[in-house]
Amino acid sequence: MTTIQSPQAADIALEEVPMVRRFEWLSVLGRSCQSTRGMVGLGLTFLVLAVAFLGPLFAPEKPNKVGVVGAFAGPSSNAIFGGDALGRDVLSRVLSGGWQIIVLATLATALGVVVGAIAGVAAAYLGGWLDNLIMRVVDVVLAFPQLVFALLLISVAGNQLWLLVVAVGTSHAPQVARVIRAAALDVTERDYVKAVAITGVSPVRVMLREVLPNLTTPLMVESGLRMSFSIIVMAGLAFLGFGFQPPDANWGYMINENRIGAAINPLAILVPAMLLAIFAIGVNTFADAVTRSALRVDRTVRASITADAGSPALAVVLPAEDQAMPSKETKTL
Amino acid sequence: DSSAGAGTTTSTSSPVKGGTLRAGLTGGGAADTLDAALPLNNIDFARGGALYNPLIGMDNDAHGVKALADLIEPSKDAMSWTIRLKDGLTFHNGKPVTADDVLFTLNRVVSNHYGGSSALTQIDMKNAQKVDKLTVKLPCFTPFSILDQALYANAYYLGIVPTDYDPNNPVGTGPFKFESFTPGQQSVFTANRDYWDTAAHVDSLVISNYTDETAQLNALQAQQVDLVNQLSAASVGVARAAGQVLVSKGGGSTPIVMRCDKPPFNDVRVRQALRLVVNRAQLNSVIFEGNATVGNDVFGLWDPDYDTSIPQREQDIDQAKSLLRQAGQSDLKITLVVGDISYGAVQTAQVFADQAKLAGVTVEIQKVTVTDFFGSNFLSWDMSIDAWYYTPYLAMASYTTTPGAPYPETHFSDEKYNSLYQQAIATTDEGARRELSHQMQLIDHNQGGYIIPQFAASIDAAGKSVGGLTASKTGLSFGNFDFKSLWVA
Amino acid sequence: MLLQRVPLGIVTIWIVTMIVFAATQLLPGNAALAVLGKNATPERLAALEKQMGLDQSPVAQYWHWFSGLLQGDPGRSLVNQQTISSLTGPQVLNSAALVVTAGILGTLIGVAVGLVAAVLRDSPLDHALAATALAILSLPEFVIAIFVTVLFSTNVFHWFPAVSALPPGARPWDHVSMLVLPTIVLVIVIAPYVFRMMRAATVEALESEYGEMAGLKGLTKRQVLLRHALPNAVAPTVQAIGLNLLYLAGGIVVVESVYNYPGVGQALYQAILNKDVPTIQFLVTLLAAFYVIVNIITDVLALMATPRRRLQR
Amino acid sequence: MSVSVGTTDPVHEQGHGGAVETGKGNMRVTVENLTVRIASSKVVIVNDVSIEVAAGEILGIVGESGSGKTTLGLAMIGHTRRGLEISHGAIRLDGRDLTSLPARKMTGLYGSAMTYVPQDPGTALNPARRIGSQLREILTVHGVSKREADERIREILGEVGLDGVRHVLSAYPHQLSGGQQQRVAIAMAFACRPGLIVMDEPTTGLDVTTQRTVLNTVRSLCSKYGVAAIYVSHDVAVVAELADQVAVVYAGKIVERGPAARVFGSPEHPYTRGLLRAVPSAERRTRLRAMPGVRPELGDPSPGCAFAPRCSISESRCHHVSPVLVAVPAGSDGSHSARCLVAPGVGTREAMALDLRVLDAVDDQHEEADSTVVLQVSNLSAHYGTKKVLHDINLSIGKNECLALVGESGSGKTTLSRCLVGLHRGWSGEVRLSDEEITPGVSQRSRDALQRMQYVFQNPYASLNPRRTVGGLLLQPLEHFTKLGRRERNQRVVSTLDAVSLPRTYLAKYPDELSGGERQRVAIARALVVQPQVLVCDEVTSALDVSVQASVIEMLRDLQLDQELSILFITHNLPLVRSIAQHVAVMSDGRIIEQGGTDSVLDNPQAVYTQQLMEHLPSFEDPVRSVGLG
Ligand SMILES: Nc1ncnc2c1ncn2[C@@H]1O[C@H](COP(=O)(O)OP(=O)(O)OP(=O)(O)O)[C@@H](O)[C@H]1O
Ligand SMILES: Nc1ncnc2c1ncn2[C@@H]1O[C@H](COP(=O)(O)OP(=O)(O)OP(=O)(O)O)[C@@H](O)[C@H]1O
Ligand SMILES: [Mg+2]
Ligand SMILES: [Mg+2]
Repeated sequence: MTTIQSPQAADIALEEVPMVRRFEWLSVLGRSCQSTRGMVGLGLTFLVLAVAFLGPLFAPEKPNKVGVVGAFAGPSSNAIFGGDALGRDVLSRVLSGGWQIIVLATLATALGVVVGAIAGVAAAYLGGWLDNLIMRVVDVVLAFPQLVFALLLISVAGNQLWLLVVAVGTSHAPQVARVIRAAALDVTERDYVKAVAITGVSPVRVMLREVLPNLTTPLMVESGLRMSFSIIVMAGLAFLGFGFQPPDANWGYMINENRIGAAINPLAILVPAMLLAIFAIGVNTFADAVTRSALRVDRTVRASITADAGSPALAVVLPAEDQAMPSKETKTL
Repeated sequence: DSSAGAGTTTSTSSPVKGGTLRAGLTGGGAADTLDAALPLNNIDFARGGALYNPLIGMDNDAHGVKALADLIEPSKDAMSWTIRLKDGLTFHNGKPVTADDVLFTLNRVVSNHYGGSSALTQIDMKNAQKVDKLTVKLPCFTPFSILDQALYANAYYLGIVPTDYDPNNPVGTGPFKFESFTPGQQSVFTANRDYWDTAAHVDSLVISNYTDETAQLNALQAQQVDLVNQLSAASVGVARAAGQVLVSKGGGSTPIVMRCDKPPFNDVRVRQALRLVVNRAQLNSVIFEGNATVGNDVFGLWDPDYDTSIPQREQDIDQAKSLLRQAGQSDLKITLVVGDISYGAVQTAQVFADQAKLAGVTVEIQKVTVTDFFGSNFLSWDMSIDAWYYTPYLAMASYTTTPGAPYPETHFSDEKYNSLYQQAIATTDEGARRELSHQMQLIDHNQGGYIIPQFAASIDAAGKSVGGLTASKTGLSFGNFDFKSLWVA
Repeated sequence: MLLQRVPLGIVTIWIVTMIVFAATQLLPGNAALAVLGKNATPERLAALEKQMGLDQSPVAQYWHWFSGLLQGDPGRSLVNQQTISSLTGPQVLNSAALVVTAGILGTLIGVAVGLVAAVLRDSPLDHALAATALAILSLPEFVIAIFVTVLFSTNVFHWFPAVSALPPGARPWDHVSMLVLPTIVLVIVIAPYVFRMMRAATVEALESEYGEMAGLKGLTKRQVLLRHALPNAVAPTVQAIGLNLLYLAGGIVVVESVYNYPGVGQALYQAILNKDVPTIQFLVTLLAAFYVIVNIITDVLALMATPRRRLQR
Repeated sequence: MSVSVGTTDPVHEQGHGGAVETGKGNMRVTVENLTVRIASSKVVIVNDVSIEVAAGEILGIVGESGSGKTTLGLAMIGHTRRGLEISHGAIRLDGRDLTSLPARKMTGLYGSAMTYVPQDPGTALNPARRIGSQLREILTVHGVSKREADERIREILGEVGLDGVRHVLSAYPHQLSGGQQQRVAIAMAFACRPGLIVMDEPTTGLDVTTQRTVLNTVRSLCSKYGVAAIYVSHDVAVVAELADQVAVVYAGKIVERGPAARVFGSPEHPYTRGLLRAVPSAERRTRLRAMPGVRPELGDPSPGCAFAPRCSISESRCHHVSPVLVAVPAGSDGSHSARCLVAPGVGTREAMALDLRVLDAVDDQHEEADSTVVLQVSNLSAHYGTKKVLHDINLSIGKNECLALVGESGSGKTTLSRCLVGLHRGWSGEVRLSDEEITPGVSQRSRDALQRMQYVFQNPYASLNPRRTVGGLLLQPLEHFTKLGRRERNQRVVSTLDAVSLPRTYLAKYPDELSGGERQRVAIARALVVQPQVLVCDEVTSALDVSVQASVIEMLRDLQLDQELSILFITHNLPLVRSIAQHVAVMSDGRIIEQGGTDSVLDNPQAVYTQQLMEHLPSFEDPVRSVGLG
């Protein structure tokens, strides 16, 4: 765009002029994959996903078949990761035990992020008593440490997998709500939101169409972090004996059931633990990369964000219970 | 005297006097108690064993051996029992042990419906009498010739306490005296120098609660404890490297319990099929590294009347399938409820589920917390895994499978069985009783609601400096929690 | 600020007590039954229920409990009938010792490493630290604990006790060696948060125009860091520390359980397992109060460190 | 002055004594062939610049946004922003080469021998520290004792006119106004009596009166202490008034330089001329002339003169041959030189004259525009909380009319516009749009009323949703306000885009792919697409540089003429008012103090305040324009 073309020069048939870029997100993804960061993140994520979802097809043994090798047998040619407490083949359990925790963690993360984002945006944009109400609810839920919250919910409501998702997801929601509210407070103060609001567009539409799309960055970062936390909390619950059921081969549960053998066959915990960690690292790194390439802001902002590898953490770690309230005008629009 | 053990005995040097013995045991929690009548778990048993003595207990061969009682004898018609205390016994506070204390103890248990009352269901405590200073007479409602069995099988609920017993400052006759106690954490005891039997080698005993096996093993490796109990077979290697391992071929078990009054288990063919599905050797080797004793779906392994002539049931998938087909349950789906109530329970469930697959049976495991397991559904789960310490056969039947039993978890009911039982407990003729017992066992073996794949071995470990370890067939750790016989070099 | 936050905090705690109470009422199974376990008989059940007040209406039970709580009497444990205050008092102290030690160490380490990474930003060391932090953030606490134990206690080095079962009555500082491993684990878990925050805040300050200006005023790198970057990194870091303390409130459940450490986390876990309703109620209320207080303190501190928010124009 | 660098340091002795005694050519700073580039991509930002400034002299650097002024200014004190590097060239301060000095030595020089006044003091002052400690710091780190520092600070605060402000020293930056912050930054820069000072747009955002004070201060401090000053700005008027020497920068290169009077008096480079032509005149109503096109992207590899694609007099060789700086007029002493192949040569006078002939006064045809009142504001009073900021405002705008609202910063101009468009509800009074009365809140207004009055925000960078394409941005209000079919909607979008002179290919672009001027056009297009009667424009050009400003203003003028639009035009730029508005209202302290036809108010101001405003305007009369008119 070195020169402004004259209107005549661009006298193309109307239909040919695209007004919106429909698959813009694809190009964002594409761009983020071009960065080393994006490639590493995506690579790690896909590696783990491949193990989790294709693994069951390649498992040499049934994951629950007992006595394949001796209890906590070390690695051998027919069981390269050795055996677990019941002599089951660790490799087969690893290959079969990924998809469940990944699906559950993803669902819990999605639940937490969606509920949290809705609450956060509504609180920020609508302000007033609703903001107060939402933030008080958030405070109350936050007052239960995440693990304790999930533990209580599960022991009250029963030990079922969908409840595990609900419990973990719900415990994420208030944290997401706080972060998103802080970010949304900033966005709702932007002129482009006001520009639409003063035309009388309904608040719900403004929130959905103007505010939310501009929260992709914190949402991506949050989703990545929440994904790690989902896995950590689910594994923690498994450790305490809640959530997953034996004999499910499940990375989170495997770490727990094999820890007696940590000194004899450490692979039985190391392998699933590492896969979970790699997955979390991959997802976070990729979220980070997407964030960077999705930033449609002017150069200076982009430069300052790129310069600081840790910056998204700021938004995430900070509860940002900023007293900065939207000004009265926006609240009452 | 409890040194007549038959299990593995570890190499020992000569006893050393003094020092502190530190035991790190699992299975306890905030509900821990020192009350002689209220023990709930293994670790309560350990503490009870230190503080109290029963009238009659078990030796390391799992045979009855008189403790405080000098005489324990039924009348000819088995309608009453006479129990006489040893002379010169005293409580920790110096007070002599009398017949009043015995009556007080038994009355306390029965009137409060405490655990030990299951041994005394046939005893008419209201009419129990003191005969003399050391002797009591216990009349029975119906003939009951196996009170001695019932008492020693329930010995841990029946420690004799004084008439002014205060559970918060417990006084007993045991080899150790109470020093301090924090539920869920730790209890400390000192040796009772005036013990009526061989006094303890060590000066004090500390029993700590451990949350899990990993912590126990870590502590053993780091020499923070001298004794740990209830290890899994997989830990033997680690434990051996850190000290000595004591394997006790116990008579306790983690049976699979089927409700015989509810479908699909009300069909005896289903019960038989599921028993045939079990590969007992594999269970033994996977869970106990071959240390357990293969079971034959009948209780009472060490009972002199245990019928070893019943052919051992082996895995037979074809037969199981055909039985299921006959019962119209070719693709049976069942839920097995299990809690971490004892080593082997959850493991048995997993291995069983894997084996059942061979016969086309889908076993879904529902793992619940210990509290939930013993919660409101206890005794009415359709299929579950319970845990029992070694109990002689007839006593076990009186607890579980006969009319009026306190733990009718199988809901098994068979008239012939019941009448055999009535005859058995009415006769004091041991030969006749054996015969009746054998017939009952055969019914259990063929039709009962229990699958008893094995009698668990219990694996304990001790630090290198511990001496005096003796295995016990009861399956309880350290030679029946016989802390007084251990020493620390 | 304080005037507004404190009452809000109190209301939060109060609502938490109601929720906890309602939730624990819903705990499946009868609490009395849960206590008696295999030894339950109908007669014993009824007696115990009466003793526990379970035959009263829920509102009456709540009021009874809440008024007791206000008078400093949280009631008695269901499972062993001892007063909750005498049971949990030492546990609260033990956990506090652990949390405070780990909090301070984790913060110091996080801050120091964060500063180093910020100064050396984009260096290989910086990247390595960032990756390590992310890796740690993705691992469950007990996995870290397992490997810390294998390394420092049971298999490689035999330096510290593997189990931190403080004897009852003992104070944590009487057995410092027992605190070492749980503290190391908690420090490893929380330091990355502080590190990331500190690094981000410092980099932001260094790269800000006032950071650049400070250099152009003739301040050395170190002076810029200490005088200009640090004051601006305080507020976000305080928030991160606050969050960490809050995290610790939940994280101790797992770590205490791994190390058999007699603290609040263990107690709460046990109480949940045992359905010891009064103990659950008390401990959760306690944690909520901790949350509210930490929250208020960090907010006030962060506010004090941010003149723009503290002083309106 | 005792400074840590030591008394033997020549820089400081000279700085201290104020004696203008420099080594080479009496110059305090000499920059030779300076090139700054982006370290990673090697893209050049400042290209081969050579320049000198003598003690006591002020060099003005002008150029449009993004031309590299700030980068050049910073490089002259040997500093580059993160990610940039000086790849080439020498910078000599009093004969000492800064590029070869070790970092430690440089640190010693910063803040004492040379200082910098940042572009935006609001972000350059540490928000967490008090003004006093930040001011004192620059002295104490260079070894000045506390007592002496305090004395110096008191003195310098007086010189920048902050002595009257209470508690300045104990205030935090956010507690000061923009003007006060800027003066603090200047005080800081002069505190150490440096030899060289670089000021980056130190008066943007100040009202004319404050600006005047600051400029006077700078002027007197420079001559008093013999400081060599570099003054970076895109405000041609200010530079013309302040600077001795001027360098015009385009795409990282100096395209013309020389004494201010010469460069502005007889500009040679077509870029300089374009710039000057875009500056509105305070005296005469003129059309503004924007330069066509936009500046080349950084790192544009095309050969030849960088300005050639936008140049009206370019020849084919301009696209191939890179011009060098040559003295103008040819063969003169070289104090005035330009980088153009065409202009300084023979025949350019003609080209220039041709170019100038199109300048004319705006036809005043619609001075007597339709008298129908479209927007009528009566007795409007507004308040923020309990603070009343607008008092009984009465205004009316006729059909087709442009009413300018001027006034000092904080007088309530923005508040009035926010009240009108519904962004602020705290007001009373009567506002009629055509025949409909307007309520404070948006939700109670009729869709029709909302549609008829549209608002254009000040900041083009903030008012467009970055997640919507231009097409999406224009469709959004159409979908909301109209029930047009898809085809008609698209038609309307395209014709509006045509009206603001943006090519249709822009429909699929995102705002961040547009320049500031283009964004403001899109923002205006968004307002126009629903065919409003009244457009409220609050400082719509203040974020833009003169050339872009000119294009936006001319576009508004055309729209006003073609589309029967009434405009409320809020600004503090009086020359702009002259150019676009038929009527003007002057606001002070929340009251309208004067109102009337533009020429009558500006030529013959009645209110004292208006008179002051006119007086303090930088006196800049574009010589090119006078030539053309004369
Ligand atoms: N650190 C940097 N990294 C990359 N590019 C940069 C950097 N700093 C500046 N630039 C680019 O260099 C060019 C010149 O920037 P500079 O700030 O010097 O312009 P300017 O003339 O001061 O503009 P303005 O009038 O807007 O302040 C711009 O295109 C900018 O995008
Ligand atoms: N949100 C607000 N809350 C309280 N006071 C405000 C608010 N916005 C503006 N003010 C005050 O109202 C007065 C008028 O402000 P306004 O922004 O309308 O001035 P302006 O004429 O537009 O100034 P400028 O030329 O600087 O844009 C000022 O004193 C300002 O401090
Ligand atoms: Mg600039
Ligand atoms: Mg304004």
